[in-house]
Amino acid sequence: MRLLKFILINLFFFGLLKAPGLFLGKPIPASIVSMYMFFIVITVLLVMTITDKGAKGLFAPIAALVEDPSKALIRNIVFVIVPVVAAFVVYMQSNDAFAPPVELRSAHPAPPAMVKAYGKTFDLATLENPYRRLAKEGPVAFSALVREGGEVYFKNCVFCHGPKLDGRGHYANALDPLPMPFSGNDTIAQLQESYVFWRVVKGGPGLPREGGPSISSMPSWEASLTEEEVWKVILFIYDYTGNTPRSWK
Amino acid sequence: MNNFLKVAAFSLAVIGLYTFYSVWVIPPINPEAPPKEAVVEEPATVDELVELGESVYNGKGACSLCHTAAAGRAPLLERAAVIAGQRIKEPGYKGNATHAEGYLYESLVNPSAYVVPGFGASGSADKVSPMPDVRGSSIGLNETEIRAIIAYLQSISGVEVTIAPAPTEETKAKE
Amino acid sequence: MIFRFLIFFLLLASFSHPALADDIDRGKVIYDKRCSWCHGAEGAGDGPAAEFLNPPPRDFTLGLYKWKSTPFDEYTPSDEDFARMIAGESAHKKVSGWDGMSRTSMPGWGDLLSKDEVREVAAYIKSLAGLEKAEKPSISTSGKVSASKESIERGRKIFKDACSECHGNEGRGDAAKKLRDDWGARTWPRDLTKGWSFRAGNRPEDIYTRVTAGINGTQMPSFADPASKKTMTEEERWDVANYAASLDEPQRKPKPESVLKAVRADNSLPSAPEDAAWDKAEVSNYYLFPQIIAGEKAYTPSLDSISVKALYNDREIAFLLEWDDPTNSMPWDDKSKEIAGGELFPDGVAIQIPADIKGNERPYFGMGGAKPVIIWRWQSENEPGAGQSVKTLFSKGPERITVKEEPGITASGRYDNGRWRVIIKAQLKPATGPVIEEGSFLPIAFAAWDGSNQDHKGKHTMTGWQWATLQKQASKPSYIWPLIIGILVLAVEILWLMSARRGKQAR
Amino acid sequence: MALSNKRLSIIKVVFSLSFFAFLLAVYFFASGQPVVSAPVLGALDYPATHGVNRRLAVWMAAQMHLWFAAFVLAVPILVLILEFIGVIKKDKRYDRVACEFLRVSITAFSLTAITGALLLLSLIVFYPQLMKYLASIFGPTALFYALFFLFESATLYAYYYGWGRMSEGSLKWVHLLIGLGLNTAGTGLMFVANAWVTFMMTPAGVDVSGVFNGNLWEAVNNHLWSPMNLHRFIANIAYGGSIVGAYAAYRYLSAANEKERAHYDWMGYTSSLIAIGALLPLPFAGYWLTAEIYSYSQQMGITLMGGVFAWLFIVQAVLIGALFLAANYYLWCGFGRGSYGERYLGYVKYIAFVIAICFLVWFTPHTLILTPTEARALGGQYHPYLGPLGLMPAKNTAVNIMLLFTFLSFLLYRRSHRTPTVAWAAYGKAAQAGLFTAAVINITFLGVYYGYFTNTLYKVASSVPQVATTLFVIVACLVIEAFMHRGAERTEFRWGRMPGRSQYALLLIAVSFTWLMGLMGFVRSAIRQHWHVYGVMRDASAEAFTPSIAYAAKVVSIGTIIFMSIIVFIFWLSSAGREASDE
Repeated sequence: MRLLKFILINLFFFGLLKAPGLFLGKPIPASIVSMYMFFIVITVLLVMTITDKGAKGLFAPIAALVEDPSKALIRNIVFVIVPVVAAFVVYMQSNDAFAPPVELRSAHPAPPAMVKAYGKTFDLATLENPYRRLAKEGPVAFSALVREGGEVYFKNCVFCHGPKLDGRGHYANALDPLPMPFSGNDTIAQLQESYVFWRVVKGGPGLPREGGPSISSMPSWEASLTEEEVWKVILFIYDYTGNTPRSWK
Repeated sequence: MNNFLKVAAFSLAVIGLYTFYSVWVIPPINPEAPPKEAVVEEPATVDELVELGESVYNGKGACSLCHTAAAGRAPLLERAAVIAGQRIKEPGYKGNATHAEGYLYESLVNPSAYVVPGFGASGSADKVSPMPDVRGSSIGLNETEIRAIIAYLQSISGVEVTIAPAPTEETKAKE
Repeated sequence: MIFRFLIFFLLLASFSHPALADDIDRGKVIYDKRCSWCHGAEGAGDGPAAEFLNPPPRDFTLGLYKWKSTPFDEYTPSDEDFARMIAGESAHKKVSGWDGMSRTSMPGWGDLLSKDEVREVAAYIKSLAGLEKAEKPSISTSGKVSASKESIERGRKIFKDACSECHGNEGRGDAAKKLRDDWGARTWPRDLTKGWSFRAGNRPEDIYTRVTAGINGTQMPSFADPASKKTMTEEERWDVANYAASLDEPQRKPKPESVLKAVRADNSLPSAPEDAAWDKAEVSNYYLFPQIIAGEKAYTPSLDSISVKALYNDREIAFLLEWDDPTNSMPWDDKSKEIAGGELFPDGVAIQIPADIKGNERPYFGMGGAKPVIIWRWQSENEPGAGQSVKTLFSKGPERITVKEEPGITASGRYDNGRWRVIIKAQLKPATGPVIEEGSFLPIAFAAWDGSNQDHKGKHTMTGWQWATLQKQASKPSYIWPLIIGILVLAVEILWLMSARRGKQAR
Repeated sequence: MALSNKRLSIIKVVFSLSFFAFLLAVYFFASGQPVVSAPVLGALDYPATHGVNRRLAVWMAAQMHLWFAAFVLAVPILVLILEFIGVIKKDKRYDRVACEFLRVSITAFSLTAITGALLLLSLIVFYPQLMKYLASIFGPTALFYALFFLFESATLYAYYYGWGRMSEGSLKWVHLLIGLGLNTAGTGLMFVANAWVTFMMTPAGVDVSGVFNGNLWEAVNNHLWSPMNLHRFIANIAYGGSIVGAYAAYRYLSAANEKERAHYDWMGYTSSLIAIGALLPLPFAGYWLTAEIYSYSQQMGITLMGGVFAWLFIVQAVLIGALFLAANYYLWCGFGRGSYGERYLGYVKYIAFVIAICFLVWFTPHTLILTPTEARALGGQYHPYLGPLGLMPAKNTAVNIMLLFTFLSFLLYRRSHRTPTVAWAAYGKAAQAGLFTAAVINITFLGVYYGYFTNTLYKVASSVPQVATTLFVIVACLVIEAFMHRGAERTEFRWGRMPGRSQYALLLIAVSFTWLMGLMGFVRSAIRQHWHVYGVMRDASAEAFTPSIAYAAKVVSIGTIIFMSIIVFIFWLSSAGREASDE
């Protein structure tokens, strides 16, 4: 019966991991579920085999299956089913050919040390938003700059990143992956302004390999926005979403 | 022996699992390849030649490592193309260039032809230049890149760029 | 007694809050932060984004609202309508297809604004045109006629008389009429086969409401208006609503992650779109978005989705591209010119694939870059008798395109009742471009041009990279591995059994 | 056994002396080099390898050398500790084990020298320009290296062969002193070698083009030198402990009688305790190392933590999680050694639950692998529930709680054979429980608060107070425990009453540790990317690419198997040698 308990406990956790996908529409990725389950099964196994008694109780039914002559019939059935199931699983895996290749795109890949744009070279380690200091020094001028940044945003970015800055603009659902949201505290809130500057100026084509440059629809804005406009629009996206840029200081 | 086999099998299984995890479970990401020399298209205009020269000067040629005020190990080149015309007339000049452009070419492939006082290799009394031949293995510039550098030097010195984008018969004869 | 008190308090509560000055002031603060970017500081629909949006943002100063549930003779939308328009789906989950103003730049604000805030904003924008509370109640849908075959059949007839003039014979919005709304913007009649693109839902109830109320400021009239030449009875309106709802082709709704599966054809590949061979292939639908990145930008697209099927044999692959286009753009034709209302270009469609296929890597989706792409581009007739054309382009970016000679590529298209159906055939081993292999994944992208909407060259609509694959007929390796694993597991079992037996004997 | 013990020793001495001579030769070769700038290399500056992958060859040689070196440095440290404990506790068992190990260490010592020579040779053959450049700067340190080596060889032999003769009275203390000298020399050796390695990562004392400014100390004491020294020192102790534990586990499994079983059980316990004890401070040394990398070059830091190698830390999390799970399992099984163990068995499932949860949080990646359908359902790369778990504060919190609960397992284990009898025992336990609960709450609060509710600026700020909390609670509980168990009622520890399963936990620890060392060695080297000396001297060879994690994992696995096989061989050799001399 310990074997049954073992299976039930694992099934319980499996159900727990599947629940968000089934009921809330926010699935836990299959890759994560399998990783989690692997360690859950092992942990449960460890806990149940601390004592000899426990280990024996757990494995007794399996051992009996092999050793007890009276269970020969069940054994034969099980011994046929298991290889068939294993083969079937492998078959399903290898024939899963119509799932397009899994794509991995690190959302915040490592930036280059230097960025060349606007005929200058920017050192990303020391680059700062030239207008940021105005937040304290001249709040009136600052909010005017934010407003100007907003105009830049609503003339260039709103189509994809959306009027709510949530990455759900008018044309967003034609894009894959969906445009990056700025709301929430896990995108621009995690980044320095210099990083955002690099992303805006160089766009998808400027991403390093692990950033999946081909999986981004973000254009390079270097040709269509001035340096000042880029800085202003960065001010705006932080201001509108109530985020503050990350700083290393 | 039975125990030994069990232990070995267990250890191999553990190593196998880690390998499986790292190779097949986590996503395969290939790190960026080392920066390769881009296949440069033959420059068609003088401007493209100068542009190529600038990128070689700062990049592949590594000229800017030494020829800066900060490093102080080699003369500054802001007026190199202007000074070149005077250099060939100086007594210390051992090369055989007859005009400024030729002098610049010579400085790149045979730096010891003229050593700017104070910039010689240590112990050589300014007779030997510490600079390598740019065609050598350590830098390895080709003729187009050398001409691009000369064009770039001419452009920053403010003199007329006399190098033609593609090697003309004249320049070929000189070489 | 208690009930009376309750009602009294409820009444008191309801009288105490509508359109209070406080509400308007608070609404203005929210409006300035959230809405003014598109709708303008003064509500005149002239914010910084206004000129780039399609459809343009509403001008509140006129007080004219397109999507309301109140009758044609009631100027003001109901409070409910305002809440819906502003808050979107999150506040009205029951209304299908409603996420903000569906397929426009207006999002649903229900997640950012509370119900009170939505009410305050509504109060403010009403105040911009001096609107009071609507006097007439919303259109009742209680007289619903069920969508029976008969009703739909009746609806079809009514539709032909009253609606096809604009919406086209098949309801694809393709009748040749040039429409403008009261604000001067070009409008296209709704394509009724794309239920998912309806602004305010595509249930018969939603359509009934639309037919009954009309769309203010546009040529879509109220068919309940006795002054109209085309007045319909309530039943007729239900019939036509049922019919319109039945036109929906939900299977054509784009699913962004769908893989284009090319199916192996036994014989030669079909040259006509009606060919039954196409039935074997599954259709994949993709959203089209306008090119707004570089060069001349397409801010007012008229195409929004494309459906693709593919077949292949040993040598060739054939694509069937279908998309709804309200106009057949014939640059020499006067009628076409009149509808276009501007310079007129031929229609077109294109398929883009990478010039080299290397694993998952793809070039930049907009005409490539450092990594080049191959584009097969079809164009409709430019002059009568000139014939349709197809070209192979090799592109390293929008400004670095060369035309390649590629005899293996053929294409032909046909326009019928608002729908283009184009077949493009290409070699699997082309002279220029990648070798397309069975079983591997091919990155693919599409583009479409509506010449009547002044689409030409870089001004067009397109998709991002999608995946296509040549579906293998039967593959041997898929049986080998399961077999090996099965046998291995069996072997382990038998070994185990044997060792257990031996252990027992030893004991 | 064909080789007698004596002849083996002679071979070893000859090996060591020739290695010493080799080092001296390198020194003289190097000291003659003029000071030059780092050359800009072309593909032709690398000699042809005739099909040998130079990168792989040097990698393997270096990795083998590092494993052996770690083993050779670690075992004498362990031996010295054991001998010292034995002297203090007047327990001969420790002495016996210590001596047994030193024997193993002596064979490994010559193998370290051989792999070292192999590494040096392969570097000179395959990367002559790099070695020339390094030698021009570090030439003088080769002399130190040679001297340390000579001293270490001498003390090692004196230590080993003097074991029997110097076992009594004051001579024992002299013997201990020799052991201390041996370890000092060994550690010194490692420090010198670390200077070369760390210079390649964070060069100091040279200008942008690599011209050496003449200050050798500056080059040696570069950014990473001190943290690397500390990190490797601690890791060596843990590593040595784990290898010895695995050895004991194997002997336990194949023990012939109760006495032997008890002996190896005790040995496995003692050494794995040392290993786990050393493992606890290791993350903090790692923090320091990473912080220094960031402070030297943010670019390098981001490459390490956020870029291509982000997944490597997920693999690392899996490995360390496995280590902790195994260590806990070993402790839980150990409840059976004491007669009171039964009463704590019920708690195990809760501890296991917490540790598993922490573990899962720790290896939740920041970038999720999503199928396109999943990506659409989620609307991007971010996951509403898993997203926050991928961030640093969540992982810090998880690690600290995992440490605390591992400590709890240890505490319960200690109580499985004794019951406190002091009057205030109940209050003591309550105080411990209170401390523990407060610590968990505090750590969670810090993680959640700093991680998600403050300015991003302070995100990493939570780690220091969290660590402080953990350490404080561990120390405080141990102090209370010590006082509480004065004069406690004890039952005897029944060594040898462990299930065979538990021994596999020790094996897993050793294997995981070896593998982990290989992996971390890879990443340390890989973040230099295509540089020989970061930012100064570029690698222009055909093999200059940065290997992917998958590639590295395969190399590390093969390396681990080879190394483990050699180790097994050494153990066999030393036991065979002993049997021969016993006869």
